[in-house]
Amino acid sequence: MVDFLIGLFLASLIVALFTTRLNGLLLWYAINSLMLGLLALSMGSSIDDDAMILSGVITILMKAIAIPFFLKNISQKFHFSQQIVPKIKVHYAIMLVPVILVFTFYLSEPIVNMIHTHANYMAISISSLFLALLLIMEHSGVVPKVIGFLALENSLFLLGTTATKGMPMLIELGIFFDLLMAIVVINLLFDKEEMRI
Amino acid sequence: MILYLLTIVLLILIAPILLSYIKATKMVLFFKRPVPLLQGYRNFSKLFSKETIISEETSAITRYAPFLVLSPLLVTMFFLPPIVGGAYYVSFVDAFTITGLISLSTFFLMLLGLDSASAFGGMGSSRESFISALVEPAMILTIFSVSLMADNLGIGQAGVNLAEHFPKEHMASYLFAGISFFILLMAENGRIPVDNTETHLELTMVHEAMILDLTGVYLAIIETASSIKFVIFASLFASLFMPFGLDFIAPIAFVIFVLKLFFVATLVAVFEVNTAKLRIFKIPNLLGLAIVFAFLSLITFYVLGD
Amino acid sequence: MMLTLLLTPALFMFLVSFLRNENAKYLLALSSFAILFPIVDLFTFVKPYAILGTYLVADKLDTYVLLVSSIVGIGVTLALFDLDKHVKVSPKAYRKFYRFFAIFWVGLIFSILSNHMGIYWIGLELATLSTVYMIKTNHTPAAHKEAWNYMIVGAIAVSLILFGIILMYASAKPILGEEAMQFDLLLKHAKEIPSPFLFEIGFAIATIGMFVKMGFFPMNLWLANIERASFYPVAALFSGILESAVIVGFFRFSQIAMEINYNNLFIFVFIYTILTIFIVSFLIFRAKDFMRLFSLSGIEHMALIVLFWVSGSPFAALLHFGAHAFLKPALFLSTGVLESNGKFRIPGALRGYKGKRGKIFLLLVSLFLLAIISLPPSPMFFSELYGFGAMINTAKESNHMLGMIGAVLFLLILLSIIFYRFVAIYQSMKYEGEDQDKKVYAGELFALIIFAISLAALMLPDTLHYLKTII
Amino acid sequence: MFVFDTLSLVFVALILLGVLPNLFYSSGYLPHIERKGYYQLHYFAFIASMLGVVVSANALVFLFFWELMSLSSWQLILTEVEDKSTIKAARFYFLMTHFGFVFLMLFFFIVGNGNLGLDFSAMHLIASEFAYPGLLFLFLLLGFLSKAGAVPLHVWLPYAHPAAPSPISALMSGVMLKVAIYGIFRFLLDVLYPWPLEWGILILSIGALSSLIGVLYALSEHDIKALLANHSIENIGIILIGFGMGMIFDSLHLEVLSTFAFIAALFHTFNHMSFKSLLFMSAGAVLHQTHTKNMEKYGGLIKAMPLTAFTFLIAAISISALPPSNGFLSEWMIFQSLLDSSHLTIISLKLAIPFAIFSLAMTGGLAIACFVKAYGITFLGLHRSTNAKHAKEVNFLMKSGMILMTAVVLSLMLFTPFYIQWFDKVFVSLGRASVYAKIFPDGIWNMHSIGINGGMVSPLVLLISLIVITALMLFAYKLFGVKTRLHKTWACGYTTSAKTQYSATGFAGPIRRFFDWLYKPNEHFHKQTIAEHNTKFTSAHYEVHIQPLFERVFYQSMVKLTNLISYWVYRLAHFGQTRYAAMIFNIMLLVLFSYRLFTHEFSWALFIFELLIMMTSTKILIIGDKK
Repeated sequence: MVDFLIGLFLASLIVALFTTRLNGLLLWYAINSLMLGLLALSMGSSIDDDAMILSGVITILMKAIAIPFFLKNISQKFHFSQQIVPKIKVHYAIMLVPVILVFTFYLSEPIVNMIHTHANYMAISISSLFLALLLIMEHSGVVPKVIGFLALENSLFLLGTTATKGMPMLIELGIFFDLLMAIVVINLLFDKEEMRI
Repeated sequence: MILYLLTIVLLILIAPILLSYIKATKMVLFFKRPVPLLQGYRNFSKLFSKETIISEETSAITRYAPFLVLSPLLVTMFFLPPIVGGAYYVSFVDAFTITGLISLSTFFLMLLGLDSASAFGGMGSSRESFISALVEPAMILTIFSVSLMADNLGIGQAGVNLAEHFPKEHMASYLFAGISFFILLMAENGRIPVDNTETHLELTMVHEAMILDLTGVYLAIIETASSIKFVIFASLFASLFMPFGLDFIAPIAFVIFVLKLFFVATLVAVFEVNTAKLRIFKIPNLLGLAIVFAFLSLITFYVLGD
Repeated sequence: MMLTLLLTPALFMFLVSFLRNENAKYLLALSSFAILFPIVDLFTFVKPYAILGTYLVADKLDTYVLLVSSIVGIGVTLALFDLDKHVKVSPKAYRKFYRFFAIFWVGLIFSILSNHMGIYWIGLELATLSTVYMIKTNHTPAAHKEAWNYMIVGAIAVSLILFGIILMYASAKPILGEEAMQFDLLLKHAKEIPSPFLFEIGFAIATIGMFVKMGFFPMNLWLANIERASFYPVAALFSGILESAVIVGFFRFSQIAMEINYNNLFIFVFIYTILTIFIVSFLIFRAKDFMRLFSLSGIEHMALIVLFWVSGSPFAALLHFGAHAFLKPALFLSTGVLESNGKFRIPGALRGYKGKRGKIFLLLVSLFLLAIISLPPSPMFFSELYGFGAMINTAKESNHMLGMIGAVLFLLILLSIIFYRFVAIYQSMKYEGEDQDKKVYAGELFALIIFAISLAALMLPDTLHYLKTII
Repeated sequence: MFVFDTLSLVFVALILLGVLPNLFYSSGYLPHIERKGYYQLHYFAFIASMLGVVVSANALVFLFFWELMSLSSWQLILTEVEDKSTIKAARFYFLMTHFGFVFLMLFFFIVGNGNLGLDFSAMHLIASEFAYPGLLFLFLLLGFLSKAGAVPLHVWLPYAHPAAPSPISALMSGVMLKVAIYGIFRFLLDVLYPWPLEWGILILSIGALSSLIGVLYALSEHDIKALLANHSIENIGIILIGFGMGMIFDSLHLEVLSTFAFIAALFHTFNHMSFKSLLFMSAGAVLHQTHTKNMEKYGGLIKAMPLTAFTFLIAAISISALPPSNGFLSEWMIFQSLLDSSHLTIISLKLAIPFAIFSLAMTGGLAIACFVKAYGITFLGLHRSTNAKHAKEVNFLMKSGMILMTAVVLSLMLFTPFYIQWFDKVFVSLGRASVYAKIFPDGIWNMHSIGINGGMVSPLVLLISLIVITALMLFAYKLFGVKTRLHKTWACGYTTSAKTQYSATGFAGPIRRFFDWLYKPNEHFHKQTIAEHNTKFTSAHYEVHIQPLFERVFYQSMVKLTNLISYWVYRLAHFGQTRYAAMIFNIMLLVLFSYRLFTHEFSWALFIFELLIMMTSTKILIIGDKK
């Protein structure tokens, strides 16, 4: 079940990379967050960790529902163009994604010998980190970049849940608080004018 | 001690005669009627009786420099090697000091040239500085080589040592040093390939250009200085490179020494007659030769010696 | 109790910033001064002093950093008084600035005092996000653009730090459990970590995040552009305070990493910083703008601090840190005056100061300029001597002695390029160009004087002794 | 913290001897300076820092004072900024001194194991254990010689010294350079002892080269202060020749000869301090009156400034190493130690040292030429500009400074035995045998060389005999009462004027032409010809400018290289300005890859693979497609 959810997580991220519509991107991000939340829920219930269940619930509520809606509102409010064309050509991207996956597994290979269980999860998290970075760099618009950043945050959570079986409760809450803060700041930055970087 | 002082006086007295002798020899060789040997004295007395004209543009330098040109040379006279065996000689002065004193004299001579604000004086000084700068290294290297052969750097002691112990085992080295020293003698005394004291043509003048503005006593002093300079070089050459005849009793030894001086003078005259004055920018070639010979002398001493 | 004391001024500032009163301005500044007192108080306690369980622990290192930061904060607020005389600032922007300044302080206090990787990160993120909006108080398109730039890149950098933290946590969790996030415990049990490679990967990722945030290679111009686009005090805040929060993290992480594998850590940091200084020195060689010049030189100094720290001379690193933290904001603040006749005018920037204020300003800025190229008696002179000394000592003990000495020589030559450029700029400021009248205001001057006094205090034997005992 | 052994005290004395007359001179010069407070502050800081350097006992204090010395002298150069050239000179000076500082710092770090508080005496052990002593020596050389101004690190001198106010030029050239010499003495004798033979040879060659190059460039200068600055290079070269010989003898275990050579070097250090300070002071007085450094604008100043002219003459005789001056004595000693090379057993070295003798002798000859030029053009003849015409003697304080310095020069000449005895103590304190008794075996009259067939000189006898003979002649001249008449200079029927005199450029002409291959002069020759005749012209203008070879080859190419790299870096940095995320991506990739590769397991194949991936990703993500 855990492996399945992680697979879906990665898949949704990769699909997001190739999306050319803003709403599509938001959707895939929502699915991505949902998978993360479900993962946390299932892992939390299997090892009976209340903190992880709580964080899974918050993830689903905040990342899978609230933030996509918020961003959608903003994009409608400021009339962002729906068309988002990746700067990196598709054939390069097709090459890059597998290369990143191979590389991260190569990177985490020595760890497998040291800790027995989670090496692969870690590799996946690192590769999703790279993919999120790829997402940021292939778009020039502000909203896709923000989504890329949020995807980055998701990959962090993936690492936190899978590799360490959940961080201390206080820290997780703190991270959520910071995320909230980030959203506020982003909202402030949008202020009036539509900007492109 | 008396012999020592006597030698100095005699050498000073002989100095003007030597220069006149060179001139006379050259004239004989050119099939001209030679000047009398005492011409030098005649010139001196004539200049001495004339009034001295000093240029308005000059400064204190002109008033003192002639004396300062002469006095280092006179001092040098006291430091020459003995010409009679057993006579007193100054042991506490080495060859460097002598080159230094000669340079000091030249230094004031060059300042003198610049003092009168005339173009000729400047030209002369400029050329003289060029020549003496190139003479310096050759001179010191030659001295070094000779001092090695004589086992002493003190010039008086070196003369004695060479007379007592002729450096047979270093003949090549000795010869090279001699050649080098002879070239230096020609260059330092303004003889023909380097300078020509007999013409007043601006293309060739060096020494004469510097003193062009001097008259009367000042000129006489400078002329004396140049004749003394010649005697210094000639007697150094005689003592260092013809170190024999010191063993005889004083009068004979002295006569032999004077003959040696006249021999050097003849050599110079013959050399002068057979060469042409070099262009100023060709002079380094000649002095370069002197430097090379000095080096060669040192190298052969080190390589062939011992 | 202590925590409340520490946070009260910031919270007060936050609340006051909503007042629309004219005099609120003074209240705000006052509250920012008030921050200093609890910190001084904290300074006198016996270390380590637990402020909040094992989460926030004040030890010598962090109180020192916090003290330096608070002095810088005071200087910055002083300079803020007269900012509107140089540039256009609305009262609303002032208030907003203070609002975020308060949040910034809270974040900063948490991150600097934390003994816990997670808390450290939360504080850092808070501080980062709050500065984003400070950039935007300058209402220009450039500032807006750079605010976004900062938002995205800063967020990425901070995320990388968290990523690294999680990896480190994961590596130590098998032996320490949930407490694997505490710095002191990690340091104590560093040798027992079952998978050092995992820790090192985590450290590398976190370090990249920190280095990116400090503007190291390849992000050199990123920070410079941001500081150019924002107001002078904000730039001063960036270089003087925010960077110190980042570097405290680096200090702590690298302490643990040194225990695990010193060699790897050293080579990694060494190469990274040399690369940074290489780029920075040649960028400085071409810099024609004060802000960019100072911010690039700030990057250079941060790189040096990092380098000194890992070369085993924490004293040099901390001294350099202190000097940098005082000097750089001072220069950023004085740039406001230097540029009062227009930007990009280096020749003659130090001319045309009349009156007593002008004279003092001139003297101080000249001294500061000469101090950042580490001429004696600047503290940087001594810190560089000690730092490079430690580096050479490390080199002598390593297997690649000649290579390392060569690298240090290369580094010093790069610093000489910077030196040359600063000398050239100083001379050009002072002796070229025309005399154009420039006004100096009391606020800025006081700020500069505070910085100058602090610098002098840094050189006191007692301070030096204190710095030596920190580690 | 501080050390007061004989070596330090000797240099303290040197500094004080150089500084005390300078204090008078400087206060006389003060009204001329606008920023008085600034000047005074840095002036005293400069003096204090020099004193601090020579008495400091550990690296931290040494470096502190050293850098303070650079800082204050740099600020002093900037006291009177009149044109851009001063700014440039100051900048260049500061860069060069910083350059030297870098190497000194490295040196101290290595010999102190990074502990800067270590005493110099404790460094010896660490230095002897260091695996690459050659490296230490190199650092030391670069550090001190860049300050001392030895070839090829001499380029800053002819720029910096002229730019500074005259008292400062005198201090910088006379005293500051000697502080660097102190460093060489101190650290070679104390820390890096003993040396291999090659080090001595290296120093000797640097010295020989510096002396020749210095004097050659001095000859081609017509800026009087730059001329003197170039002579400093020459004299530093001479000092280094002596020092190098000392090192050579020492490494061949000829200890007595080595001490003699070291004393010679030290003595020349003192002499150079005295006469170079005096020269700069006199030149400063001339400059003060004529407001120009260009020698072509001087002339005839001896009439208006007799005292200045006299002091300059004394110094010129001394620097030209003419007997019986102190300059002659020290150069004599150095010559003697060169001649002592005949004691060496290594034949190749024996054959090589004559080249040093040659260059030293050549230097002497050229120095005479140069000072005839400097003195003759400046003080003799007719004034060449209106400023020179209206020149007056300088004020009392400046005059007293010059007189005091003359006294120092004369004291070095008259009390040579005393000084040598003192210098001897320096080496006795370093554990060597005293050689004073060998230099002056029979009282103070005769000075002996130490070699087996070495020479001898008696300075006092020379001096007295010269004075007596000259006085006698003058007396005789007065006695005869020769009639004198004043008249115009005879110029072959033309009138003599300032324009018909020889110029400085013309004076050095023959030598310049001879060394054309070195100078590669930049000649400007304009003439207004009449009717296309080459030989007939109404006016002509001739100027020669010479850019030193080293500057051309070394420094300008360095500047070019730096510019090139900086341009490249600048472009690169601006290029990727907006692709921050991509850059982070790449740096992550690079770091993680390298970590994996280098710390875990290394293989070349993977390395190349990594390189390829990095290149591709940089190309795709950062550089992108060409447009």
